[in-house]
Amino acid sequence: MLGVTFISFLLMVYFGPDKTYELLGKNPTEEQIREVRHELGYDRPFLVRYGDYLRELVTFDLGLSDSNGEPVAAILARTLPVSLALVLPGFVIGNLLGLALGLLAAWYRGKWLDKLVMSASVVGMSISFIVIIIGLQILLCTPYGLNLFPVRGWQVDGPGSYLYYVTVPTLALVLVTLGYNTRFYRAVMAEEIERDHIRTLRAYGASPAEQLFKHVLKNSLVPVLTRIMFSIPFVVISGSLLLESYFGIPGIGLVTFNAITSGDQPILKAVVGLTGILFVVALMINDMLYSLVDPRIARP
Amino acid sequence: MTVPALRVSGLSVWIGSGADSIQVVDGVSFDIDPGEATGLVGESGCGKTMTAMAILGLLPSTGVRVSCDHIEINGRDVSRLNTAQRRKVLGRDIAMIFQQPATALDPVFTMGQQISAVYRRHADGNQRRAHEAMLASLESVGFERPEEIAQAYPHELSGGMRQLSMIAMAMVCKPAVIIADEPTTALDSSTRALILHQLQQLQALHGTAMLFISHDLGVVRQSCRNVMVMYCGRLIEKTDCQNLFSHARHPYSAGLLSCIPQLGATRPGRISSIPGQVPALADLPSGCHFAARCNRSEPRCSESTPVLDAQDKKGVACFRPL
Amino acid sequence: MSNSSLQTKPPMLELQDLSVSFDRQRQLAVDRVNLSIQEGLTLGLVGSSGAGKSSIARAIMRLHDADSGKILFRGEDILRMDPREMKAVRQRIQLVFQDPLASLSPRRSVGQTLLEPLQHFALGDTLSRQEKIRHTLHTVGLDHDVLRRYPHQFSAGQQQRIAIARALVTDPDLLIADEAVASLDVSIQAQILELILDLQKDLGIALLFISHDLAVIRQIADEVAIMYRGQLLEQSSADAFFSGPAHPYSRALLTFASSAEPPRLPDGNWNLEQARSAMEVNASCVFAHKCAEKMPVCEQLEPRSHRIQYRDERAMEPHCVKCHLYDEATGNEN
Amino acid sequence: MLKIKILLILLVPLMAGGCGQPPATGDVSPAKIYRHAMDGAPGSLDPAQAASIYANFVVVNIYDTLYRYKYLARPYQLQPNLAAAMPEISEDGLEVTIRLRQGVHFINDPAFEDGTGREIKAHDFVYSIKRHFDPVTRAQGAWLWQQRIEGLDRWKAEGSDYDLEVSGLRALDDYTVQIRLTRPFPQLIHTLTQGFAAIVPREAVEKYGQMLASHPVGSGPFMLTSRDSVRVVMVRNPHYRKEPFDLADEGFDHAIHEAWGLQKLQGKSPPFLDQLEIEFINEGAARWNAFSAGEVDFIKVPVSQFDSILSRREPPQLKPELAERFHFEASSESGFIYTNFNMADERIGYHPDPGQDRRNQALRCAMVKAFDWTRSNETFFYKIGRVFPGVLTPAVPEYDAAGDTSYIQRDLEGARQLLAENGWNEETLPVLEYGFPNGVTERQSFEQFRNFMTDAGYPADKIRPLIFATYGDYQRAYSAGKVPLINSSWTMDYPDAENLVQLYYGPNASPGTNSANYNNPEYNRLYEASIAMHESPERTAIYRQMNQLLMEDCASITGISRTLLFMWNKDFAMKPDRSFLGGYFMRFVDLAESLNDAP
Amino acid sequence: MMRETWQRLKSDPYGLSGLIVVSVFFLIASCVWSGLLGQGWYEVSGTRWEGISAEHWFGTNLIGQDILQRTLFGTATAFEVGLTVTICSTLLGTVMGALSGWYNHSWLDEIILWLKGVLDAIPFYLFAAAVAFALQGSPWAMHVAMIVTFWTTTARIIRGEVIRIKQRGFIEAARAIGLPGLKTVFRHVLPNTFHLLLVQASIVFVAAINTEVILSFLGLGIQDGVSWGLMLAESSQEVLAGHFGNFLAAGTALFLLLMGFNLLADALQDALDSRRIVR
Repeated sequence: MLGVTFISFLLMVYFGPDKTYELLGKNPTEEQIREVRHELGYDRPFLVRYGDYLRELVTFDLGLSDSNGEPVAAILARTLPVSLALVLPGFVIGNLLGLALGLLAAWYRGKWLDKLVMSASVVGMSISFIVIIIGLQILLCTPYGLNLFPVRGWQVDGPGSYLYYVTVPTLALVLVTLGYNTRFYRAVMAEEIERDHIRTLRAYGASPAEQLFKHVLKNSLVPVLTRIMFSIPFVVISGSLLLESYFGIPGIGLVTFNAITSGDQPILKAVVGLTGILFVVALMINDMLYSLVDPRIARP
Repeated sequence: MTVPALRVSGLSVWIGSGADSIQVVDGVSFDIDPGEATGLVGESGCGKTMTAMAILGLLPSTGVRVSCDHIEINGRDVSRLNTAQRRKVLGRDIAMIFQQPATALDPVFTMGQQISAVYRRHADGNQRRAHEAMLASLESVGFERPEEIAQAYPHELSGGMRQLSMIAMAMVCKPAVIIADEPTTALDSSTRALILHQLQQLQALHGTAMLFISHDLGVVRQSCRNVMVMYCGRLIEKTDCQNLFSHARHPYSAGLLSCIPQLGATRPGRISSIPGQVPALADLPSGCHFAARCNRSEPRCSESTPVLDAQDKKGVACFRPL
Repeated sequence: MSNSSLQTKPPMLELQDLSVSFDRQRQLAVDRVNLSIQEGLTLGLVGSSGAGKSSIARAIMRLHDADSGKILFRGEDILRMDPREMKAVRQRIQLVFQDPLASLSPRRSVGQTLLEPLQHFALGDTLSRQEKIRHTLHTVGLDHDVLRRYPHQFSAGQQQRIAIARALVTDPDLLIADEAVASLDVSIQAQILELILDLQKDLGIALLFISHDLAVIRQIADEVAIMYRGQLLEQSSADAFFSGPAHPYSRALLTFASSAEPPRLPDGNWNLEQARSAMEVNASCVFAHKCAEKMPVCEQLEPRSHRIQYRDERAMEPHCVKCHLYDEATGNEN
Repeated sequence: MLKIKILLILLVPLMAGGCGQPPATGDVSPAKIYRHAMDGAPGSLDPAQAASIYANFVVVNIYDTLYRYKYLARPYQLQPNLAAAMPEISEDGLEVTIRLRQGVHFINDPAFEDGTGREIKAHDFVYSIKRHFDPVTRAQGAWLWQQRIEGLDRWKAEGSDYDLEVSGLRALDDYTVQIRLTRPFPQLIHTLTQGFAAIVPREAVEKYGQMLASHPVGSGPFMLTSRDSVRVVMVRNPHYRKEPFDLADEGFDHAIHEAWGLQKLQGKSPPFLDQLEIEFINEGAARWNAFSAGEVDFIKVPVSQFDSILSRREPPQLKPELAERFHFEASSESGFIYTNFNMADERIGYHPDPGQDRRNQALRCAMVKAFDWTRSNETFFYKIGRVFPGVLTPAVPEYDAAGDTSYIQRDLEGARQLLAENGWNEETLPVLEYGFPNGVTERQSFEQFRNFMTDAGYPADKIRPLIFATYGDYQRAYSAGKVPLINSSWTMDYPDAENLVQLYYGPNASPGTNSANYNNPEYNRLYEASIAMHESPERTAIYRQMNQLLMEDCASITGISRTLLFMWNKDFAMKPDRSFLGGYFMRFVDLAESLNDAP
Repeated sequence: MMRETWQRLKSDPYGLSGLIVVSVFFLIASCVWSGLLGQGWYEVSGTRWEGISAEHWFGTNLIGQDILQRTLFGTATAFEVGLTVTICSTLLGTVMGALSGWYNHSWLDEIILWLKGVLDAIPFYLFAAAVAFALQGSPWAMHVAMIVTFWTTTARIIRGEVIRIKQRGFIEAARAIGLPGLKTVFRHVLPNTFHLLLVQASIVFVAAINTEVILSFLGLGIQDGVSWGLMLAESSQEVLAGHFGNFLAAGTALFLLLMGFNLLADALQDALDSRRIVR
């Protein structure tokens, strides 16, 4: 955690973008430049700034955005729910569908169904996120395609409008993750299915459903949970970054994107800190889930 | 004449498909009577485990081909059953004990859960009765505190205890036949003795027929009355243990016996070994597979195949037996 | 061959009060063990898994640090050697492992595998190295056409021959075979045992043969040492041991090993549950919790290792037992 | 296989959701909602930081300024807004007295004593201007007044104590402001129309501090209700002062404005809308799609769409099927796009060695000749941008429509010849970096620029991109003189050519607006001479002379003024306006006649 | 060893087609590097948004550059980025993974693990942006960002494998003759990770190309030149106006190359599977 903040601080803040000139009026004097730099805190020593950053993170007093003067905490509070609402369906569907397909392919491994699913997942893996987003937009949101959904925006005031705005981003997210998820889950499941204790089950007449849903699934929960837990921080921030900047959705990704392109350091600092925290939390929850799922960890 | 508990006839297994397929089990036939323990002995790769897996129908459906005349359990042919029907047989009428109890048990369920699941699947869905049956079974294999074992996860038990639990699992439905595949190979000599002892007692108690697979003639001698010797996918000799040790008839059996180091007060002389190597399964010589290594072979040994009488308890597949 | 005649010579390898502990938990894997191996002879080290047999082998090769004690190779303490001296000793002592496939580097051909020790110890020049490899392969019964092939292309028996060839290529004085035949089928086991016996006869190397199988030990060893939970319980000449094992544990082991039918459980507490709970009991004799002939003193006092005196003609041979039964001071009921 | 997969996945949510419908908006609700699309997002909403067009746009609708421009009159004419009348200016032009309207209140806000907005007084204006000189404010508008208002700079130097009076900026009484200038500043009233000069209550600043930026407290026609990265929503200020709309006074022209339905506004008091939503859609294509899908009522049409909406170019005319549904206006921006040479860079600009200095000038002029304005106009502006020589854009009266256009004519031969004559060849030509902030269009501009230069024989690998992650970093780099070729654009702060010619005034060199670091004593002298002058033929002559100097020195490849096309839904009666930074008043936007009268 | 792999690869139709696709693209890239193809990527040779014609097979873009030329040049960019990132990150990952696996539980291992954890915890695009800021204007900023983040996966795989291999008998055998640690690692450990490295490298390659596209799209990518990501970024401004040239050309090329690599990676994984070799 300290490392995360340190490295990102070093790169992003100390060597990071300089907002001075964007905050200056026209024809500024040297004195005004100094004033702005001072106001932004650029003129303080590295360690002091880093210390301040840590203090801000710990006290959750994240300051105000350099761009629009809004409190960063308020920005986060406003945008995080949007991002969650945006990526959650895709994330859940992508993982569930991947899990289901992976299980299916693993059970029928070597058969045509497996080959079909795996080929499809290779195809899925080979399409760039960007291409998917643009392609889906053309297909679904424009007169060149079906023109069913909005090109951009996020004016959600009920389930109907939520579906209206969330469908295309969700599809994009599902499409881009499904290939990878299916593959991963298939590999995990296939390995699990080949384990000796599944053979034992078969030798004792357990039905495929019992084998798969009781034993294979429970045994593979550890890698599955790990993957899911650790992808959360990234889906929320990295995944939403592209989606939101492309679909103009006011979530944390767009805010981050704008912060990157305008050099809004307080926001960048907060986002990095936030993912660091998310990561650590994911780590902790993960460990907790492990011990719930795997008795070898709970009762060594 | 009693109906044999397990009757296998004409069992063959091929790995691979088409012209490249390799025959790993070649026309294996035998009977095991109720209460009888029969050892299946052979070196690694000779097809012992394949035979067991084929009997249970556990071989994968792709890449492996199985054919047999029939496999009867208590006179009922199970080889033609569909998957669902076969599931009912597995664990209830015929159960298997595996070589590696550490991996053969599901690490995330307690022993109790795993054993009672078998009971509930086959005998009685009632949770309480299954629990009782499970405890009884654990007790019957010699655990003094079965509740403790029932609540333990496999990793919390020692290797011997896991194998005993596995035996308890096999016995919980009191099947007619048990197939034990190298059940003691990974264990200490003391644990091995204990497990063989328990296995024998249980078998005697319930009148269970047992197919005991091992590469160790000593172990087979300790736990079985009859023995079958396998070489390159074929049964080459069937006899009772006493007889084999005192008077092995197939040259391979004899060679195998002579390889076993002997204990004794005086240091034994040179051990003898069988010359040559086991041929690769992909590249078996015609006729008797052992002919090339046999010091008694004659031309007809590599031309035609000596056969073993299918369902007899004793016999030898050799033109010039000892 | 009379063992007694060699008795006066100093041993080739001698362990003095050697203790080795596992990495993490400071539990002793080897507990104050004294052993010696004579030039040209075979010591069979017996014990169940976890008895500390392999730890001794690893400690000798300095693959694992010893806690205390000495390992004297021809009088020099291996544990106190600098790297240069150690390199010289390593050339003289070679190891053969249990799993032949695992002990051969899968991506290196047989030729490369055999060449490596020669290169490492800078033995001979390029030409003589090839000659040496060819010769060694011949010794273990392999043709030199195997040189370009890779380990997985061989059968288990051949792999073990390659592993032995690798050990022999430096002309060692001591070969440590750690369960070298345990994973092999009996027929192959017999071949390898035969090979080892022949080699020993032809090359006159000493052998530390580690095994859990008493029958194999009977076949190959001149002397026998029995280990249990890190301690050496009994050591004697093979003939003396097999005609009259002294320690209760040794006797139990022999009972297990005999292929009598039906399987017979020796006297003593061999119940698995007991064994598990007994791990925590801190008896003074490591074997006390299973011992059929346990006496009150066994729980209180650690037995000394001492010589048994026989009345018969083999009285001159040393036969050491670590058991109160044979200790006149403590176990005088017998 | 892919198809099947896509289909499958498509079907699931479609069936589950029964297909989403656009959310019901405006037309069923009785409230008058107008949705405006903007091509960028404002940063801070603090008037002192309203430096961008976007921020200014929002700020002037939330706050009040003393003056504004007439809604309809073009060219622009000033009009009192919060001021009661046009200012009284002394003979020497140094003393400006402004009277404020009485009875105008701030909106209700907890910042005020009892939560209700108090009346705006003259000292509020004084305070608001002073704020720009308080470093804590991070103001961006101070440059408009610094060195110009008597005592203000000293006030800052002395620590920005609001209780200290500034001699040049005083409230004579509650409704009278007096400004004393250090030198004549004819553009002063223009500056007072800008968001920078909006009136901010001291209570709110003290209560909210920097958070005023997201929590504006003004007296304008609208009040902010919400904002995020993609939109702001404002509602009508119910207490907005009554000020009936006077068609004639605002410059109504039947010929143009009648078709837009503006005559209906006569006599009514703005604001007319209940709710004002502004969407920020940077992406031109997305903006257009949102507009054509009816998600917004107004857009600045992206250039990529010009093709598909216009039936002719000169003058631009909407295709008939669109004209049925939308109003349309084409106007030329007052600012322009240009590429400066960094004259402080010895590779390309001034050089101590007179010979090299001359050769550098020849190189610049050759590059100017190599630049193909026609092509650039065609590529990026659909050929309807207005190319002009120098710095005087077509939007200002000083522009000489009949002037010499050779400066903007491509002359490849001439360029090559100039290069050859001055000893420039593939070896001797310097490596030049062309700076731009990250962006697709910026990159395309660069690649086109490089092509123009290679056409004249400049080696492609000697013109290199210098890309900056943020605009601020780009500004920092060229302000530090690290970029020899500076691609830039200028938006006028107020419609007076002074705002253009100051771009090349020597003392305004980096980090000032003179990013070319052009420093011609003659030019400087002319500028200083014109400083006190109002728009007049004399001043025009001087400006044209300055323009000529600039072209002779080839300090910049310039320039083009974009033609902005606005389209809006016929449901609304309005007049679009966005040619310079100051002022765009949404208060006059109303539903069209037909809709308004519907029950 | 290699021959067996090649045999297996040859008999796998998917793998073979993957290899062919990748080879064709590599050939194109080589031609671009040697100046035979795609040299006109920056030239304005047409008018804006020309359709498909004999002169411009894929049409032209906004400023009239030939999209085919740019697609071809983009191939070279993809390989340039892919190869640089793959080679550097694989080397770095191998060294770090080998060190931390070999000196398992040592402080070195701890430091490397910590570093990996830290790098994994920073969202990638933010990290890339940060590197872009820190290396302001450097054409290598994107490469550095990718290398610095991608090595962790390789290192994790190698570390696990090294720890696993370390317990194998032949390492013990090497140590028993006193072979020095580094020599053992290079001679006995790393060759046995080769199959994993090859597969991982192809996966990194795919990730690198994919990421280049996204970073270029976000504007954090390559500086001078053209890449498929830049073309897609351009296309994002055009497709809604009905100009699909850039999108189709870059999207298809990208898809084909990634597909080829994915198929190849799969086939390699099968062909190099050590379990199958042992069997």
